[in-house]
Amino acid sequence: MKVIFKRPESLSSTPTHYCPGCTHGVVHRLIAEVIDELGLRERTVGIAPVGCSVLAFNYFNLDFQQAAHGRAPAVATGIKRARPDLIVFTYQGDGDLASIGMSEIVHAANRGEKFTVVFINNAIYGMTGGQMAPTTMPGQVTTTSPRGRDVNDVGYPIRMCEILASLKTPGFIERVAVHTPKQVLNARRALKEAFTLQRDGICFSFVECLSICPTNWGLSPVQATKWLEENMLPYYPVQNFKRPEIKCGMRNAECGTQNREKDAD
Amino acid sequence: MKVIFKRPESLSSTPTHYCPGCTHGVVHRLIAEVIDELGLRERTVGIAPVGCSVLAFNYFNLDFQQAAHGRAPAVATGIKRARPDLIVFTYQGDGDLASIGMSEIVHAANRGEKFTVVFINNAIYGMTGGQMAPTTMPGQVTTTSPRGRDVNDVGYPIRMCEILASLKTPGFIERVAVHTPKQVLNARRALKEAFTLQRDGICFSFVECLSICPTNWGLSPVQATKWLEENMLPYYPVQNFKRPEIKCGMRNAECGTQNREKDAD
Amino acid sequence: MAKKAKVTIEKNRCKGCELCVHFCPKKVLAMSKEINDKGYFFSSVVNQDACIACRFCGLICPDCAIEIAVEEPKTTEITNG
Amino acid sequence: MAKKAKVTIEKNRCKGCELCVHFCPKKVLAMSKEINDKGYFFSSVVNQDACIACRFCGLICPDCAIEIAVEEPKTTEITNG
Amino acid sequence: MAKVLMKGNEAIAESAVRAGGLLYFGYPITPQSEIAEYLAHRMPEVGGCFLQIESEVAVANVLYGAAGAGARAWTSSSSPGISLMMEGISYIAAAELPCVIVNIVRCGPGLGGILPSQGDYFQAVKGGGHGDYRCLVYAPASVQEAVDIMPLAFDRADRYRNPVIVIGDGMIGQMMEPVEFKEQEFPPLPPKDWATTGCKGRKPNVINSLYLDPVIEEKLNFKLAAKYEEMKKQEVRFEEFRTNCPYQVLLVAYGTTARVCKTAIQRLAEEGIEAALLRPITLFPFPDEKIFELAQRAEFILCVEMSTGQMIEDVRLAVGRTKPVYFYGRAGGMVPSPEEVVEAVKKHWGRK
Amino acid sequence: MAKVLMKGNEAIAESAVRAGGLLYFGYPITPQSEIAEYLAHRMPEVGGCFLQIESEVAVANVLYGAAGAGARAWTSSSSPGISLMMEGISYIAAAELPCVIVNIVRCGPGLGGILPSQGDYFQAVKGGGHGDYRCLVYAPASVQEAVDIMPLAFDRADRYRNPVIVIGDGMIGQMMEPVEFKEQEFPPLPPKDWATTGCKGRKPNVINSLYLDPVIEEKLNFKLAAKYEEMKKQEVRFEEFRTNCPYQVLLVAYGTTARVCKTAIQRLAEEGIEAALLRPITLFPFPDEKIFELAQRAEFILCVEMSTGQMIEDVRLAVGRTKPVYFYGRAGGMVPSPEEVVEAVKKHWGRK
Amino acid sequence: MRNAELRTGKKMQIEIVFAGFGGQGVLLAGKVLAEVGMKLDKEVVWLPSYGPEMRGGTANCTVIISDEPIASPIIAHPRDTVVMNRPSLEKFCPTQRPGGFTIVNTSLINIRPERNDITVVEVPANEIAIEAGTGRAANMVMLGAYVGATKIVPLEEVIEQIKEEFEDRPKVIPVNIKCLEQGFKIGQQSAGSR
Amino acid sequence: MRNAELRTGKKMQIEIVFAGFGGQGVLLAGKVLAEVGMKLDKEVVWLPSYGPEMRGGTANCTVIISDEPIASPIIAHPRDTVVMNRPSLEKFCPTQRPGGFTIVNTSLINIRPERNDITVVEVPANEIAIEAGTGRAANMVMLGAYVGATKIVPLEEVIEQIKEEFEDRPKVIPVNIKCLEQGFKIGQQSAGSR
Ligand SMILES: Cc1ncc(C[n+]2csc(CCOP(=O)(O)OP(=O)(O)O)c2C)c(N)n1
Ligand SMILES: Cc1ncc(C[n+]2csc(CCOP(=O)(O)OP(=O)(O)O)c2C)c(N)n1
Ligand code: SF4
Ligand code: SF4
Ligand code: SF4
Ligand code: SF4
Ligand code: SF4
Ligand code: SF4
Ligand SMILES: [Mg+2]
Ligand SMILES: [Mg+2]
Repeated sequence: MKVIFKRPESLSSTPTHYCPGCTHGVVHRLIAEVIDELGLRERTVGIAPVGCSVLAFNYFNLDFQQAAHGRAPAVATGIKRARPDLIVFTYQGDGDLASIGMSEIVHAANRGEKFTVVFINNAIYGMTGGQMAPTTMPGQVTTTSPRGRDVNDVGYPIRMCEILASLKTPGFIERVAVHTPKQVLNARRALKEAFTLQRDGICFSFVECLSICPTNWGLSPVQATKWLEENMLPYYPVQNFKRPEIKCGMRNAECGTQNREKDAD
Repeated sequence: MKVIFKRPESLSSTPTHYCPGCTHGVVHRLIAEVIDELGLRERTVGIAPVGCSVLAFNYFNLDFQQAAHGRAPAVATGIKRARPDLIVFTYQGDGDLASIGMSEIVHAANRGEKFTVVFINNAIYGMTGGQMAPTTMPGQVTTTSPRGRDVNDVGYPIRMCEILASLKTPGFIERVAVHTPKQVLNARRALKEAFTLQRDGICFSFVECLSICPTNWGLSPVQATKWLEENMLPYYPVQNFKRPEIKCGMRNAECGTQNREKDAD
Repeated sequence: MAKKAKVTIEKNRCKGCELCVHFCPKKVLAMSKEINDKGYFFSSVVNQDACIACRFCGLICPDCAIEIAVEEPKTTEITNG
Repeated sequence: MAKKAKVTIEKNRCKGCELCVHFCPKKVLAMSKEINDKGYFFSSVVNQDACIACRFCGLICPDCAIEIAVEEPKTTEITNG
Repeated sequence: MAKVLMKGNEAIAESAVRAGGLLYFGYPITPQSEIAEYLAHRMPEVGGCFLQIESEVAVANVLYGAAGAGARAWTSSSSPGISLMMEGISYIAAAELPCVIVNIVRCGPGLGGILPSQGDYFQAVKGGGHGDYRCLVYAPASVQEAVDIMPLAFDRADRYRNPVIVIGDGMIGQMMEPVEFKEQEFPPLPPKDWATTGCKGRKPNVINSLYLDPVIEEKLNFKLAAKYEEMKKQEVRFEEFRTNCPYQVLLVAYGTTARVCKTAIQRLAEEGIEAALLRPITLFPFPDEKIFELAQRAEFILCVEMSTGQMIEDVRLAVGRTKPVYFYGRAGGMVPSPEEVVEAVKKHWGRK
Repeated sequence: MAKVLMKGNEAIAESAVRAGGLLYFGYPITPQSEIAEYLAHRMPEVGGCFLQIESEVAVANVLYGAAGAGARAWTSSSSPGISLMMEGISYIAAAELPCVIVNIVRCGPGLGGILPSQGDYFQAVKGGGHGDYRCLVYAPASVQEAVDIMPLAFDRADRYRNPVIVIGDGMIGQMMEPVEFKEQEFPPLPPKDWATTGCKGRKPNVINSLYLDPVIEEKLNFKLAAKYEEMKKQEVRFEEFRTNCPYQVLLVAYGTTARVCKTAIQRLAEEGIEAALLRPITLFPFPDEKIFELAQRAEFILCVEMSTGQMIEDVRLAVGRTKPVYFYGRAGGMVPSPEEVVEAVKKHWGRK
Repeated sequence: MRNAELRTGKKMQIEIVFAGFGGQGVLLAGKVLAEVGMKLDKEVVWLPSYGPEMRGGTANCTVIISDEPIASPIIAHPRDTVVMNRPSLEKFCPTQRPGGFTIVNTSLINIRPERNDITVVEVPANEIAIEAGTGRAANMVMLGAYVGATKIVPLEEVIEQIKEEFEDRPKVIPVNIKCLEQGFKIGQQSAGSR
Repeated sequence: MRNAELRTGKKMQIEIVFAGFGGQGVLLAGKVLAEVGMKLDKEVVWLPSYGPEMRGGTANCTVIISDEPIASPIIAHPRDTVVMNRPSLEKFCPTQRPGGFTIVNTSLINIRPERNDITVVEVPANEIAIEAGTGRAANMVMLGAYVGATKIVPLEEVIEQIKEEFEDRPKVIPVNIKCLEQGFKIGQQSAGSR
């Protein structure tokens, strides 16, 4: 028999500390698969955030740096400017990237730094025990919004893709979800496009992954996937917001639309 | 004879330290006129940035706080949350607001903090001697971009109005210019709308003023107004980007479109 | 679609999140009544023959506990998929 | 428009930026040949009668050095404008 | 009022609310997030303001604004978050604004760990920000003491127009102990006529720390220095333990570490070694005269910290070279046990 | 090579480039913006990288990334900007990454002023960030010395895998003095086999400062502490002035303040008062043993600073209570004149 | 007499670690015991594990009950443990001091401590709780068993405390008390049967 | 003999403040003097005013030329001043030590120092420069006048330095030298005529 699905090489065999059903694990695997497929493992450096995925360096079989809370894009800038030949990606939660790290992500994107950002939007601060994030949904109850997020007091959820897409500097900006197998396939395609664009030195790339946090949402993993579907998808449309002019499909048959079909079968 | 134009009461008589022709002085006067006209002087608190206008507290006849570089929106949040009855405005340069202060302005706007931001975009770091700002034009020579801003290395100029307009939280977002008398009149109208919306407790308001820095642009004031016209206006469209649903014109005859006509005569 | 497929679940990697069971279109998987070394009720294969090798279980498993094999190999392109 | 207008420039507030001169539609203003206490060549009124009280000079002056008066008063709305 | 079993973080929050600390701005961080979580639900009940801010950098500046507008504003965080406030705290001190900053210390440097530590002593006491400034620093050793200190912290902040830091390790924040909220009386405070509340009927007020004229800036620096000298005269607090009986060993420790030392002293007594403890309650101003005085009656001093040695510098400064000062420290979240302290004392005891 | 007249900031930049400091990241701030401006034009010539970053908070983390990738990265800023780097510097020290940080100090606290000051001594020397860490700190007294120190700073940063701070007041940065760039030789450095350069043919490298297991975190803390002890043994630098002849007064001062003291010592000699100077070149490690030794030959010590008194604590620590230690300080951008120092010495001279 | 074994010598101090999955209510069980201790005028400290450990889905807390002021709230070697899942048993049992008690939830733990210097009490907590009406009260079964085995505090006091804890959800009080008592019996017996 | 007045006693140290509007080239004039001093093996320091002062449009620098290592580069009381606009005269003249020189640009300054303990040299710098070909070289007229009045360094050295400064713009060299020499004459005369 031929194995058609197994742990990718860029993932270490260490079991994760994530809660049951936590989609951090899914996105980890997708990134590893893409790096394997593009043959980039030996020249890739990942950057772990401060958040539940702070220990990501234990789970990937890659060189890694652990960054201060929200500063991963600054760290990535340092690595990429020092060694443009390396493939660099940050892995950041929504508290990390959209709250404390707002300035770093906006400016890195605007400079067009040629690294890839994987943004895990689970609408909550997971690691610290379920406080409100900038991405928390209106009315959503968290430990710091016990009466539900009041948009009149703290405003509406921040949509990073929409903000970054408003910049003139070219880039690849897409939002995906990882709560169903079909969405996972689409997420994988987007991640592959992002890393391919980096490999070809074309532009900054950003993939937002709508994720679940069963523990802090107080739901079972299966319920959580439903909650995401019903509450997050309408507000956070899953779509591509921006692609560089230089159609990368032209330079590389693997990515772009052609690719989408391939992966879909 | 009847005096139809004179120094507003909200402006002190202290001569400014600004260079000849610097439009900081123009915007100072417009703000003071609007505050006088709305009768808000005795309950207004201004916030001076770090930048050439760091000494603004000497030039206004108002309570003032001087904020750390880029943090004026955070300071304003503190004042407004402590004393919602006060009228609060920040006065910030483009280095202050669009570079180091990116996180503070985006989050204050997203929370819908009910204060007014006056943003002076002169495409340069004036006070520190003409370094590149995030708003510096492509190819523009500054002391830290001696060969001209290279968009392939540091990206394109940041457009704050466009970024803030991408947020869902309601707000008033408009870009104006102050390099000709006609533009000055329009700027005054926008500022009045912004302060009126704050007075009525409706929303966050943001007015970007395209300004000149003859000293660091290396031009005479008159040449500088031409440079702004030719280089900045095409990239930084002068327009309103966002108005709150609640038409403030309804609640207050002085602001909104009607007003535009009034001031125009 | 694959004639014959084999799905293997690494019992002690499983955290019992039930996502694979939920998304399996063919009810090939079910949660066991016992617990594994981690103390979780783990997922197990209860209807191997029904499997169509759609990989949904593997795609959604957050803990890489699932491996899937088929009789006739597909193209490498899909291997890593 | 105002029949008669009077424009006064506070000599020692002027920094000689020439913006008022540049934007005056009626060539009412010109830069003087002497310098003021600050050492600037200041703006001065050279053709008062031509003034149409359009306020352009005042609006553009960064240093509030200009005051404008007219014979018949306008509505308060415009007074502060 | 009867005792209640309360978590340190929540007790601190409740005590602050009762002391009128009705404006709280913060950003979550272990091991103190319960402070924010408690206030998120409590502030609306008392008409106060709880607001989660986007970052600690911003928090410090929100405090600046609120304090400048005359409010009793405060925040809490833990080590890395406090580091991000350094510029802001320097501004607050320079503009002479009152506020309270609670630091539930975790171990560092860097991201470190979330377990208890006393590694932020220097930062709190010497001023981690730029320029000549000091914060008044309180270090409670129990949940009850933390509760008692909060009202004092707010009073002193207003009285001196200076930031006050309350520093506790992760245990103070996380553990539950029985506490009682006692009413505290303070002499009346001067009106905040310097606050920016709108210039109705007076000259404009300005909150500022920029002085381009060196003569004026120097005046400010000397004024601040004089204020800190005044604190040294008025605000020193400490606890003495067994100093009334004769002793050969003087232990110096603060916070929970001091609790460990007390048990150790009892054990030592059982073994015939007489030791006493001086526990600084204020880290700045530091009880240096008291320590010098007590040191003279001892054969040597042992400073015990959950760090690789920070407060020991101030102990050495106090003692001069008049007596040997030794150090015992654990780090990284390890808490010294009474046994270890006993051993450490014996080691040097052997020496003499 | 002939002497050239060069501005301190530009000379520092040029010297860093020659030392291989080819990655510079910074944010403008007076009085050191000329460093960035010089490099903006110079780096492309030498194939280096100059990049203006959005804030000092980001700068510290860009340094972390670049240093972690094995580069010789550095930055420069001034007081408030350095305060914003505190979290980042703590991370850099914890992850044991080499980098050089130049602080051209202006006066604080807060926004303060842009004139020269020595008010950031504590922040640089005690570690302004959270947790147990130290930076190696050099304090040049002239443009020439600043030029000579830059290559040394890069070498030591790599050797110890630790952040190195070069601290100078606004004058060092702004004034022009004649300088000469001399070649310096250093023993070979170990390869940076810990850097994240891609895991080709080896196990993955990880740059990290998080250790949830207290046992491991404590090991790191003790390892760092041992490194700092090693620095104390190996890296202490200072200049002695007139200590070879007998003296009754020992002056201690660093940076430009020490230059003022030298002139003062000459004046004092004219008036028959014999004084000597010890100028610390490294602020950490501090030349405490040397100061103790020299202090024993003096009747009293006078510490002169452009602050309200910071280094004096380390001087007191060194001298203990063996001799009186007095202080003379100016602040806010005021620079002590030789006359003032002479007067200050005479005042205490009278006392004895 | 067990107190003889105690670390603090003359005076008595007992440290207990309650551990299990998040959601099993170990923190609450520990808190109830601490509250009772306080009301009996003992010195008490309750210290939860905090931080990323929670991410494994496990939780635990240490309760200290003492006659004298409590020094370090962080206990390397507790006397007793109450373990509700296997990882907890594996993690904490080896750290116990000799002579302590270990309450094991046999419903979820298929191994036993490999020590003979501690008293092991086996409790099928989940079964009992489910029988009594709700699996969610298994923590009370464990608490009851611990109190029954150690007699550290009177059962009545614990019952009172449970009433207080669930004030706002009165209907769950009976089942929790029932579970507590069931556990108490088992604890009494197996401790007695030594 | 003037040196007798000097602050440092035996050895000679002279401090000069060059001040005027930004754009008048006072920083350059000072730098040229400092360069010459260096080449004559003197100790030299050049310190510009830095920071927001520039925002008023004014600029100034202090040049110190000394036989001994220079202590504080910040000078409260310079011996000499070269002032090119009125604000500069008002700001710096009062700070001078008695016995110093003050070079006044009469083209832009309509007042005179109210002191009789300093040597005042009046130079219509702008007129002379414009005559010579460009108003932008007024700073060289002032420098020349200063050197002529004080003899602090030989004229030839300054000329050499100017050639070096303008290496890359050779065609401006002659006019700058011309202005320097014109100023030098005036300086010589009025200093002599005392
Ligand atoms: C400077 C600083 N502030 C705060 C924290 C505490 N902290 C750790 S993780 C985190 C938020 C994590 O939330 P998110 O980024 O959404 O990641 P998730 O855990 O949800 O995956 C916070 C606030 C910190 N470690 N450092
Ligand atoms: C933390 C910090 N970083 C840097 C500076 C130095 N600085 C002062 S003003 C300024 C930029 C001013 O530019 P801008 O905001 O555009 O205002 P402008 O002067 O152009 O009006 C900078 C970088 C500072 N004071 N504080
Ligand atoms: S807390 Fe949420 S985000 Fe963190 S590991 Fe658990 S489920 Fe995942
Ligand atoms: S430098 Fe530019 S912004 Fe600053 S005062 Fe002068 S002209 Fe205005
Ligand atoms: S491969 Fe598809 S059918 Fe087979 S078990 Fe997995 S999900 Fe079910
Ligand atoms: S998805 Fe994975 S972890 Fe979840 S139940 Fe299935 S096998 Fe177990
Ligand atoms: S605009 Fe004002 S400052 Fe400028 S020249 Fe006219 S009067 Fe003078
Ligand atoms: S009011 Fe109009 S016309 Fe009159 S001087 Fe001013 S600009 Fe000229
Ligand atoms: Mg999150
Ligand atoms: Mg600007």
